[in-house]
Amino acid sequence: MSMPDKDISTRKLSYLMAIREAMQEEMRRDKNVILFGEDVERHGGGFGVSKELWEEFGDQQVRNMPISENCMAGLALGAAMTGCRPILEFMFMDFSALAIDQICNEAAKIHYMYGGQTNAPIVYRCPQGGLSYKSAGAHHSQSLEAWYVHVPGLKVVFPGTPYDAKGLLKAAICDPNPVVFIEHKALYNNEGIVPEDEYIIPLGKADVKRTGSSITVIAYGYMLQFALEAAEKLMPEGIDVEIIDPRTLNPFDEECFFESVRKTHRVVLIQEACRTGGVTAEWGMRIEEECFDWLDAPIVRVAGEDVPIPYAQSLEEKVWPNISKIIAAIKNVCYFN
Amino acid sequence: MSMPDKDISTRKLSYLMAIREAMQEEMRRDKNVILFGEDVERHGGGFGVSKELWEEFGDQQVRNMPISENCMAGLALGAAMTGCRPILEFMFMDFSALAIDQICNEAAKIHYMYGGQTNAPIVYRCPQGGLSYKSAGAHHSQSLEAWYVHVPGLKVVFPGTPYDAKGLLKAAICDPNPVVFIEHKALYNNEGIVPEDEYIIPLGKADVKRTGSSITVIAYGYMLQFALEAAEKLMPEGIDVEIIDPRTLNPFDEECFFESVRKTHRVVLIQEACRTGGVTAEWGMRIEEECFDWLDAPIVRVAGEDVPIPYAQSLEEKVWPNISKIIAAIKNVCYFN
Amino acid sequence: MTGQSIIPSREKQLEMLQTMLKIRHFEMAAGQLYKRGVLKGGVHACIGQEAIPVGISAHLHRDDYITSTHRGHGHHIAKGADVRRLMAELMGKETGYCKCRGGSMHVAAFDVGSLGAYPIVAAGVPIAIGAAYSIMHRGSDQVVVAYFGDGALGQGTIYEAFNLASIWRLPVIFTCENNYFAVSTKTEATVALKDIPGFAASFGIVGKRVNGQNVLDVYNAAGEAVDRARKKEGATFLFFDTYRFEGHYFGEPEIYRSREEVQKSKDELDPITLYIATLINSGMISKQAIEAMEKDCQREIDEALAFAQQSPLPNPDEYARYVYA
Amino acid sequence: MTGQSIIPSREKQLEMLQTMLKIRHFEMAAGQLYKRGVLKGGVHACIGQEAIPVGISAHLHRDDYITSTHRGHGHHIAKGADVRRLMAELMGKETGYCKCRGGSMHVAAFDVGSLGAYPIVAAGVPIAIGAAYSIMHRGSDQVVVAYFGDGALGQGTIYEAFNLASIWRLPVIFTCENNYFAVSTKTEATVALKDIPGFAASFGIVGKRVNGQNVLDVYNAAGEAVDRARKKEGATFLFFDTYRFEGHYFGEPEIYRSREEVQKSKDELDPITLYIATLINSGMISKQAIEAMEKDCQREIDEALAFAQQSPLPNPDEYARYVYA
Ligand SMILES: Cc1ncc(C[n+]2csc(CCOP(=O)(O)OP(=O)(O)O)c2C)c(N)n1
Ligand SMILES: Cc1ncc(C[n+]2csc(CCOP(=O)(O)OP(=O)(O)O)c2C)c(N)n1
Ligand SMILES: [Mg+2]
Ligand SMILES: [Mg+2]
Repeated sequence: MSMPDKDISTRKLSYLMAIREAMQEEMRRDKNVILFGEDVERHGGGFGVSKELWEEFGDQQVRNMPISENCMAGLALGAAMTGCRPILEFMFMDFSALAIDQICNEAAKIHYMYGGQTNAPIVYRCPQGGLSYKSAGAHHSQSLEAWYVHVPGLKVVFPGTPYDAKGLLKAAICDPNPVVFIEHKALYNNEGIVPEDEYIIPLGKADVKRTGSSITVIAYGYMLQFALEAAEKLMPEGIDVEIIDPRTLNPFDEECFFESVRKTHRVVLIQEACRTGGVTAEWGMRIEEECFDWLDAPIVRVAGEDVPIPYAQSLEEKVWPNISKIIAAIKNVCYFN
Repeated sequence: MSMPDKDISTRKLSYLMAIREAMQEEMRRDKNVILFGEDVERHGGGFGVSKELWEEFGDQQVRNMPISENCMAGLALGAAMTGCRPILEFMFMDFSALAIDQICNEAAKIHYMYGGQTNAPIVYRCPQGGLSYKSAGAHHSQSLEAWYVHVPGLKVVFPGTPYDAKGLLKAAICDPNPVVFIEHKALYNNEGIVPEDEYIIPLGKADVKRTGSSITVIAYGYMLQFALEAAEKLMPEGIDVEIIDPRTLNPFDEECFFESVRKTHRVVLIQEACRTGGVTAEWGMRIEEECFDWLDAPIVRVAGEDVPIPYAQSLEEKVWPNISKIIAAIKNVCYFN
Repeated sequence: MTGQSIIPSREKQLEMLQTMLKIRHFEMAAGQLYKRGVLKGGVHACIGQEAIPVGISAHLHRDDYITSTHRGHGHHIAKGADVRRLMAELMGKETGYCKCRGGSMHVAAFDVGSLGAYPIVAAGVPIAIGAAYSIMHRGSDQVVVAYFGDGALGQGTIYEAFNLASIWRLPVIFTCENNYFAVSTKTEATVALKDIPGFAASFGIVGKRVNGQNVLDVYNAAGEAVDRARKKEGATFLFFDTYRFEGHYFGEPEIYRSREEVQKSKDELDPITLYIATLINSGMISKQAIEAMEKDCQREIDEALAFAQQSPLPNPDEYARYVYA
Repeated sequence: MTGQSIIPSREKQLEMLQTMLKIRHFEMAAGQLYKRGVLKGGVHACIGQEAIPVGISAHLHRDDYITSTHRGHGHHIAKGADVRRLMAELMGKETGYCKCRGGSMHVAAFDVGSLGAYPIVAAGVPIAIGAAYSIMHRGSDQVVVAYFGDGALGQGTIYEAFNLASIWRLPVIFTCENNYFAVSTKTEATVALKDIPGFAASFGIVGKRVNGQNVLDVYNAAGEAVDRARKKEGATFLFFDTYRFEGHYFGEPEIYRSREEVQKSKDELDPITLYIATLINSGMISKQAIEAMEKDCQREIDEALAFAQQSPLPNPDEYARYVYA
């Protein structure tokens, strides 16, 4: 499969359609790829992502589940160990909490625990996050990637563009390991170039979304949009931002981070999730450990506040990172000496 | 309640007995303090911690549960909102995964979600970890504090000594918030001074377990023992280690960290949990953000390897931090320039 | 009193009708707000299902507890919650029950015994068990009603709760509102449980399947169950057949059922229409009195809307208030 | 063939006895190793419960699946697992089934259809459902046996699995080994479910309570259930009454039952003693032949011990091998 050049293609697709197309291609290729989830059949799952797939693939490959998240995850594992390649949709990432035992204690560990006798090719599709997906409240807006990044044996992927969403999901479905595949709800309608030619994006590879010389900004998921906008706004000030999208959160492409930092000497990390214990802390520490001598300023994080997500929009807006918080952080770091 | 001086008292108690005594005192003081858990009655729970409590307090305050972790956590929440102060024992921390929805999505959030109408005074007692608790394998040896530290609304406590265990547990039981109280299985038999006079240790306060001038080592849980031993071994080399035990992991006492780092300029952080996404990353980043100009060397972490915990002792030993890894890290940091 | 049907007093009956109407008007007002873009997020109306919480709450005291779901407005209004503070909550105002940190899916009204709405399906049920435990512990004679939908029967935690309620004879009424759908999924396609009394009996509790569109049937079944709980004679599992007239949430496309099916249900199964007919037939109330009642309800909801509209937004700088108690 | 009892062939019967003996000797050897301090960690013996997996496995093909529990050695041996590799696993040797990364609580033998032991109570059950799903998907005629203990009936995920198995008519045999205790807790104190057939029927599956100490009863009940699964006629819930003669794990203090109770059970309920008596009474085997059989078993276990002892320890530098496939 050759890698088509997204800069040559002109086809635009939404993030949602890109995800659907990835599933569709893989389900056509392999009838053992089966989508399980609540309302995934005609309704297309929580957000319509799988619409039309049931019509094409039928019950054999698209299966409505009862509201039994833990059993669904266990079912996926049993099926995965015996020849299927399940994709699970959790209607909201928040509900994966009900299945975390099967995901983290079982699926993540079975290849190791059983000494390589088996493996678990499962993709857990997890729509998460808030922002332009408004007023969903404390149980439908969280960003929980950090839980899963802390579990050896799992891979964690989080695309920020339609192009990445498609290529990474195809890689995730083909991966022999369990993959937590995070989708940002507020990105579903975002459009971007997605070539018609088939391609995959290997897991574990970051992407430099913007090259720059002044500072390294690492951003993922919905935050990527903010970072790109902030970068444009900072150009006139002479701040030339390099933006790295790790895309895979575990294993993450630390070499790519280090290379950029050795060039820019300054770092801002952005996460939507609440600050304490988020994944950017890990990245920050890795950079600090490896690039201590190259750093001209403290590494600064822009992150969600340490609160449950409130319902009222006026409160909600205070909780998440936004462009002005990001600009302020970048400036602080750039003007530090 | 005045704070008795532990250096004057001579009574020795094991970590296990200190925990039991804390429960006992609080259960005597308030009959609404109720211990729930599997086999907590005559058997004393998974490790005998609550032995004799059922004999003293009866079914009213000590209750065997079915193996229903999620329901147990929900039960505790409903009881806590209506006048009880439940203590739950998860037989192993690993099984708290089954209840993480009730702990993190419900209990942690209800005070906020319901705008202060209610609160959840619950203590989740979670025996965790490995080390001298040998060959328990992938499902009975994990260190999962990072999951809970990432959840606003929860407090997370992890004592490393009998003295701290008693004082912190009493504070946790009296706290109006849900508290994840972690106990290290391999510490249960460790003895230490525990004064007979009643005392509590406020949550959120770190303790300088050893003062020193060369380097700040932050260590908690079982790792504290290793850090203290390493410090003794390094004295002859002229390395004078300051050891801080945060004791409460969320909220953590960052001021105490900063103060020490501004004095020593060098930092090693130690965690038993697997490295990626562990709590020391958060502490490292906070220090880096606040004390950048005071740091003379990169902050280095000593951590568990990113693997499920293997069964065979010969493999297990490779996975956890040990004294020689810690000594090596401290030397590296001290000799860095 | 098992099996015998009790006719509530006229006063009680009119009160029940009034509450059903109040819920209906509240939900319709919320629907309007949603259409006008004032409400964002998921708002799940209980239109068509009003008889259930009303028939149950007719037996409940103010200090009895309920746990509710994503479809919880009716549970709260029936329990006596202040519609002004409910409306303010939906509209994101500081005067809302939850100071607008909760919203429609997390309403709660601790002043009238609601321990809150839990939109994570079935999550409220073990919490209800905990409240029931605390009742036993305190030796009070309160009872707990745990509301959940048919879809919640997929969640294992429900069975964990049945088990505990049976073992400890907890004063709880498990209240399943079977509206035949979980979002787009026909419950019969994903939930195997059919014989409710048989199932409950195998767990050592009492189970009963009841017509949830007839508020008097609800009233009678709930009366027995509440009585049993109050006397500490154990838990009951009530399974009410009902129908939701709106989409799963306002704005939901409803591809899974025909307009005809919905219209037919509205025509034949509207618990309010049915009840009004019964009341008029039995001569308990006149058409005019009903119209007056409707006006009263409308006025109350209008007042609630006005209250909510005039209420202040929260202070954004207080976003971190109430994280810790 | 429901209800009719089938007498297995003499060959089958002797094979069953042999397997029961092999399990018993394996567990006794493990107990010795534990006493000598060779084994650390939790080792949960199934002594007293051997008839269950043996009577079931008599109907299973090599490619049928099982999911097992913390008390899983017997399940594996009955399914045909190599006792040498099992013993090596317990002893932390590289030749173990799981390359000693799993241990006693995580044994697995994929070569004979074991999908592994899941010591998180009930965690194996949804996994079994998944294997059953994949059988349906592939259109094979395999079946799945999901083993769990009575304590596992506290876990909601079990009911989620019953539900799915019923809805999708999955080829699974839910196998509860009721040894009346979960660690120190009498199951009757924490598990309400009593009427197994009634419960199962309310879920649309077949349930049966069976004497687990009589291998022929087990054999017959399992035969029907396996048959039902193989013909895609749905799931069965078999509830076997049994007794564990050892503590919950080796070294467990057993404060919750008297020595007399245990001794009485050993005297009256030993499935091997009982079966030997039956076989001798029916003239199928002589005492001498049994002694020879025991010797064979002992020899096999001794060989397994020797194999394990002589096997190399894992290379410590490979501790990170098998984290990712
Ligand atoms: C654990 C969990 N899984 C999925 C969802 C998404 N969801 C919200 S409501 C709902 C359907 C609930 O159906 P039912 O219990 O019958 O209640 P109804 O909406 O019909 O009142 C689902 C799947 C959720 N909120 N929680
Ligand atoms: C989810 C979970 N909770 C608690 C435990 C601790 N534990 C291990 S075995 C056991 C008792 C299991 O009883 P049962 O299912 O009857 O099996 P038995 O040991 O009697 O064979 C318990 C509570 C566990 N392993 N997993
Ligand atoms: Mg429903
Ligand atoms: Mg048992």
